[in-house]
Amino acid sequence: MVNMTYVEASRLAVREAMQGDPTVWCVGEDLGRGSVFGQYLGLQDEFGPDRVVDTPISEAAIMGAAFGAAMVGTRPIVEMRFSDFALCATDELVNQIAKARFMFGGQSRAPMVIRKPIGIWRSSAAQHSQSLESWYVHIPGLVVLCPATPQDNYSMMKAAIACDDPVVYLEHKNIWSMQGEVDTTIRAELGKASLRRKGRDVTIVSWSETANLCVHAAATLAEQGIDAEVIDLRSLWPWDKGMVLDSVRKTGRLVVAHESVAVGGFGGEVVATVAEMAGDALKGPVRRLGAPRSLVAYAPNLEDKMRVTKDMIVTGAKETLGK
Amino acid sequence: MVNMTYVEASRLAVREAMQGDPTVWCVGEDLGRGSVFGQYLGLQDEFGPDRVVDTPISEAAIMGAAFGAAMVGTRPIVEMRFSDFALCATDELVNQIAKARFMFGGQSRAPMVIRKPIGIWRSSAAQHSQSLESWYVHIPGLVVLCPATPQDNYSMMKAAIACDDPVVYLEHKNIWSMQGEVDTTIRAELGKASLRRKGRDVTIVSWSETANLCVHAAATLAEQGIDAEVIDLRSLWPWDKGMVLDSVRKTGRLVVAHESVAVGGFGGEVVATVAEMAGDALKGPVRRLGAPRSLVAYAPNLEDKMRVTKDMIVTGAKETLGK
Amino acid sequence: MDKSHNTQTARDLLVMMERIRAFEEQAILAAERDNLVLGAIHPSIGQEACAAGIMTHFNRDDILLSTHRGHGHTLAKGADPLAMMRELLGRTGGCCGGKGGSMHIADFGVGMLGANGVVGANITIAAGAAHGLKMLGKSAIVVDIFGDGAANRGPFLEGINWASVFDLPILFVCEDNQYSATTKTSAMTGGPGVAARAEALGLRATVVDGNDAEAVARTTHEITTRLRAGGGPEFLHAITYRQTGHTSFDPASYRPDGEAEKSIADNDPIARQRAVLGAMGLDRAALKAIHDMAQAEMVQVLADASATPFPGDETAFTDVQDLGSPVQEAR
Amino acid sequence: MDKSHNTQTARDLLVMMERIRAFEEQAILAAERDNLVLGAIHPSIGQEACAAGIMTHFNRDDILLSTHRGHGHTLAKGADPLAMMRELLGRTGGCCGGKGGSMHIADFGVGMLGANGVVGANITIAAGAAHGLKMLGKSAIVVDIFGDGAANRGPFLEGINWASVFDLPILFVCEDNQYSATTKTSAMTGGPGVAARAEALGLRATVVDGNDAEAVARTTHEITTRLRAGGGPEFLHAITYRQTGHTSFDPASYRPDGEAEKSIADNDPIARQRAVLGAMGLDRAALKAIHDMAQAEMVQVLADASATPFPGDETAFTDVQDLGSPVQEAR
Ligand SMILES: Cc1ncc(C[n+]2csc(CCOP(=O)(O)OP(=O)(O)O)c2C)c(N)n1
Ligand SMILES: Cc1ncc(C[n+]2csc(CCOP(=O)(O)OP(=O)(O)O)c2C)c(N)n1
Ligand SMILES: [Mg+2]
Ligand SMILES: [Mg+2]
Repeated sequence: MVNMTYVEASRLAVREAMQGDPTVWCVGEDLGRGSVFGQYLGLQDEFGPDRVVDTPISEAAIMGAAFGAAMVGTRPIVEMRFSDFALCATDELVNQIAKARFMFGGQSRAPMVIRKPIGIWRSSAAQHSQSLESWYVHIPGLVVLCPATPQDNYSMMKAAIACDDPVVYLEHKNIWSMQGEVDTTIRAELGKASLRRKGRDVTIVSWSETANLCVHAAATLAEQGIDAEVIDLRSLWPWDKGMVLDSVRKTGRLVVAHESVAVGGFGGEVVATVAEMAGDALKGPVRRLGAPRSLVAYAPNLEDKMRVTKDMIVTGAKETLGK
Repeated sequence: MVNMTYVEASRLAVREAMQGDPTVWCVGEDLGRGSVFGQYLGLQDEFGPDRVVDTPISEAAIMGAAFGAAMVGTRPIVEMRFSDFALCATDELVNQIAKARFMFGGQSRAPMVIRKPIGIWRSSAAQHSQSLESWYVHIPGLVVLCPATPQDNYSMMKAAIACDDPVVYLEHKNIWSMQGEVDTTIRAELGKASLRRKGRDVTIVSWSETANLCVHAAATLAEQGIDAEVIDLRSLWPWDKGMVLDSVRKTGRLVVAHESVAVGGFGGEVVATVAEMAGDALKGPVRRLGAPRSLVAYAPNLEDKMRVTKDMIVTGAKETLGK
Repeated sequence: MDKSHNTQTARDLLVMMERIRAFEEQAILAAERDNLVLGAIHPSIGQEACAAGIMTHFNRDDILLSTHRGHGHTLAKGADPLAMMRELLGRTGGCCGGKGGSMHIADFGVGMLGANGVVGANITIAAGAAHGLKMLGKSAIVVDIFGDGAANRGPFLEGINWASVFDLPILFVCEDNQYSATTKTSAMTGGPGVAARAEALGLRATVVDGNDAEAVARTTHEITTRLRAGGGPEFLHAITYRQTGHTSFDPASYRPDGEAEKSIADNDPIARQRAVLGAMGLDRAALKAIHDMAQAEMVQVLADASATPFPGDETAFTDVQDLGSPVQEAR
Repeated sequence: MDKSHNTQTARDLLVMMERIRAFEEQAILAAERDNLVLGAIHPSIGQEACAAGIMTHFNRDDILLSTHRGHGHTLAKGADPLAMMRELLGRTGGCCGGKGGSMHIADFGVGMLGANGVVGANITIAAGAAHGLKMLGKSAIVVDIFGDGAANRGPFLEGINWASVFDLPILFVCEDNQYSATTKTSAMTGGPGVAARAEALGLRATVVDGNDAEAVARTTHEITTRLRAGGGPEFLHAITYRQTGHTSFDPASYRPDGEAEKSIADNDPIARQRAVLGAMGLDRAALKAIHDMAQAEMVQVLADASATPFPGDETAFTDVQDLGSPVQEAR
């Protein structure tokens, strides 16, 4: 067990993967300087500029070229800097990378990790704050991961690099410096949720930074005598329907909370799945928490209005219990 | 009342709008030849090449330039040919057009209609068959429309052109030749659903081509003594929650059916909303029908495996009734 | 080079062109006469000299990426025409198992990493393939062929700049048939032309008569020699003409009167190559034999392909992904 | 031009440059000393000659689009520095109501249609603004300023080709400060340079010393004269230097030792313009007065901006859209 930050955890995972497999490499803008948040600090020194590749500001080419290199036998880790800029490479990701294996009848593979830091972070405004995980879940061919802790950011990054599918890997910008114990022997099984807290009264489903808020909310709820179960999905595709359904069958209550816009968010998928498959187990109204369908503004007070807060989660949980 | 096809209906709407407002214009590839499906036939002859503008194969520029022209006071109708190619202009649509009004504090407007023909159509394979309506619903700033009939394709196109918001306008490629009566005096109120069939037993919610299938399914259900209510949302943002909730409160049963991939589709939003707001009215399991999370193949039998069929809708409705 | 060598090469070029044309003629028949090809096909009739000439100098382990108009390139790279025709018909045994169709034809076994339904998209992907090969220390080289219309898409700049910056072993070919679907490309393309664009991105660029198979092959040979010797990325602008409509369904009535007829009469690459071989001494009978052999091959290919069943329904859900595949989900 | 005219122009250029620098110095203080600017700001210190020189020849009803490093351009286009500073501080009365911040600064009232947080994105949008103006029969012209890094993004090709094909009244300026964030742009840019790229897309291209305000203004005047006379789109490559880090937080330790120091010492555009005015006869006191006036103005601007309240919470949900706005939804 080592104590490290969220950013250090995925950096270590990348480093170990690169040490273990010479075909693993990183590609993106300013990687030699560590990229925007230090995710690659020191890696170019260790592995050289041919394996930690600085690129032009060409998101379409970064994504497309990494895909081409993947098809001939390398395993690229693609850095998009802010998930927002990845939109400049949407054709490459959605029409090419996600579809190639199927379209070519299984001839090609795209073992790639596509890193897109997400989330609201310090007055960055509408073009640097998006979380579009639900988009990628909707695209067959893609795996979608949202680690929320240093441990998961280590283990899941390792598993993502080892995976032969294209993986959209969404780190949250607001928790780079989050500290935690990391056991480097733990191997993530992608698609399995993390039970962050066991409880009997209400099931709270979440992922990414919001999952951490839910753990805090559960502590507050406990003080009020409500025993919440907190499930951090961490993998949105595939996602751990089993754990969620079992939990709801136990508690009969459901709150889903995420940072991204509620309308069309993955929270809808979770609620709809529960309604379809365990609707009869529900003993109270469900609550879905996400951002209003507005944009993230620059001014801090306006930015705050787009956030799902601990208090909102507490209130939501109580509402499912009719309290 | 005039009998016309789906493609003629929107063409007429565009034509009348261009006759009525000299700032309305069309921009895209091969428009002078009518575009891929004849949506613009004759318009360049009538309005000249400066208002029906043929462009280079530059989706990003088509979208971006149309936006620039909108900001200085014109009202562009943007043709993306296949919705799939619109992914080449995702930054322009999502980061720029959808966000500008808010980001600039209300200084700018983007009165644009962005046409993206969607859907499975005649062995076109994975890169020419997508329906990504749920993506756009998730993006604040955008209006999302999915007309399913000639009448709606006339009235809604008219309303879309008149609207000052950027409108993502999704016509279905498979129904261009669908015939129907069109009353050109009907004005669409965007956001209001269309009650395609009144019924008491089960609520079927749908849009685009699948809504037409639902009407047929309802006829079959009627023969079996099941009285289905069919709601064609036609506008996905804003969407007519009121009509859906009222209907479910009446029938207690819900089926949502759409062509796009079920996982992460807008069907999840509908089901989740009902679960949140009228969960207690549900008297049976809900059913959500959409494509499996796979890709549209070229071979016709494989392509068919991705379709939601009339039979599936019938079966789904019966399941909600425990039959 | 001695004369016999020249004749053999020239003959090979003609054979390949005849085969490509025969393949596409059969494909068009399959589409229009037989209703067996359900999706769109984009014939390269009139452009065969590019495919034949270029691929002469690429080996099986070299990499090719192409476009929606890629039958010729694929065949010339060494793909099996029966597997290709089955793909066009969406049948089992098609090179993509019937899942891709004409627009997504690919044969990884011969280094053909895919046509593409998105104009220009392969430019960055091809640059990346070259990047990967270089990284892995492989000696193979890459060729990416795209149309004149693709030069107006962003990936043209990003992909070619990428190859330039990373000094990759790749040849970009603009196979310029002068049309982008129904539009004359020149009207939509600013500046002196695509070669100038490539030069401005740092590539050596060559212009060639794309209907002269000999010239295309010769020029490609010079370029690939430099590429294999470690030279940087290059660009070839091959000027040709699309004798058919954009798709097999397109009557192409937008073309100026007589334009196509004139090109077919005076500038058909197969006729020109026949003349080359005629000048080298091949008689009409020999030329006819080449033509007939190609025809017979592809008639048989279509017959065999049509006799093949459609893929098993279960393949609609295979090869999507490992994790969370639709097959797993259905369990 | 007579001497008095020259002096007045030269003085105006210096005044504008001093104001831009003073504005940004105050903004940096606000960010670093006072913690009042919460998001990133990208100073254009060292690049003021471009903003001042170019904007001299654009009128209020002409259109400007800029980048994340756009304070100078915006101020020079005529925006109110207090509204700008309020925007940087996210306050009410900011030119975007505090919703955009530095990276999205815009003032439609003076024809400034926005900075942009996405590198290169404004190139197509600006082309479209010019397209729209032309369509509406307006006589206004457009200028779009972007950095050297933007020349490697697809929209560079698509937007400039668009302007070329539709022959639009627009000047594209690559304000080349030699860096893309922490990377030396030349290492990532193939070929002879951005001007060659623009020429290959059909634009007339001019290269200018971007730290020579007089030269920038003169060259821009020549270009805008042609544009206003109906000439086609043009390109200006203005070579300058970013004296600060990429953002105000960036120590820029990746630069070669002494590079910045040397540019600051020998090639500061304000010092150079002071020398021009000195040669024209302005004495030190006069120059100091210009400097002090700019400083005083911007110190006051920061003071006033900091005293302004944050926007009302309800504005978090306004100006999203008319149909289905969050305000409607909340009802
Ligand atoms: C990004 C994108 N835009 C538009 C299309 C539709 N489209 C298919 S082929 C074609 C013309 C392409 O012209 P060119 O690149 O010259 O190739 P050619 O068809 O002449 O071989 C167009 C516009 C597409 N497939 N992809
Ligand atoms: C599409 C996109 N990719 C990456 C970034 C991150 N980024 C912001 S500024 C910048 C450097 C831009 O360099 P240049 O265009 O030369 O402008 P400068 O900052 O030097 O003014 C980068 C990479 C971005 N904002 N947008
Ligand atoms: Mg062409
Ligand atoms: Mg720069």
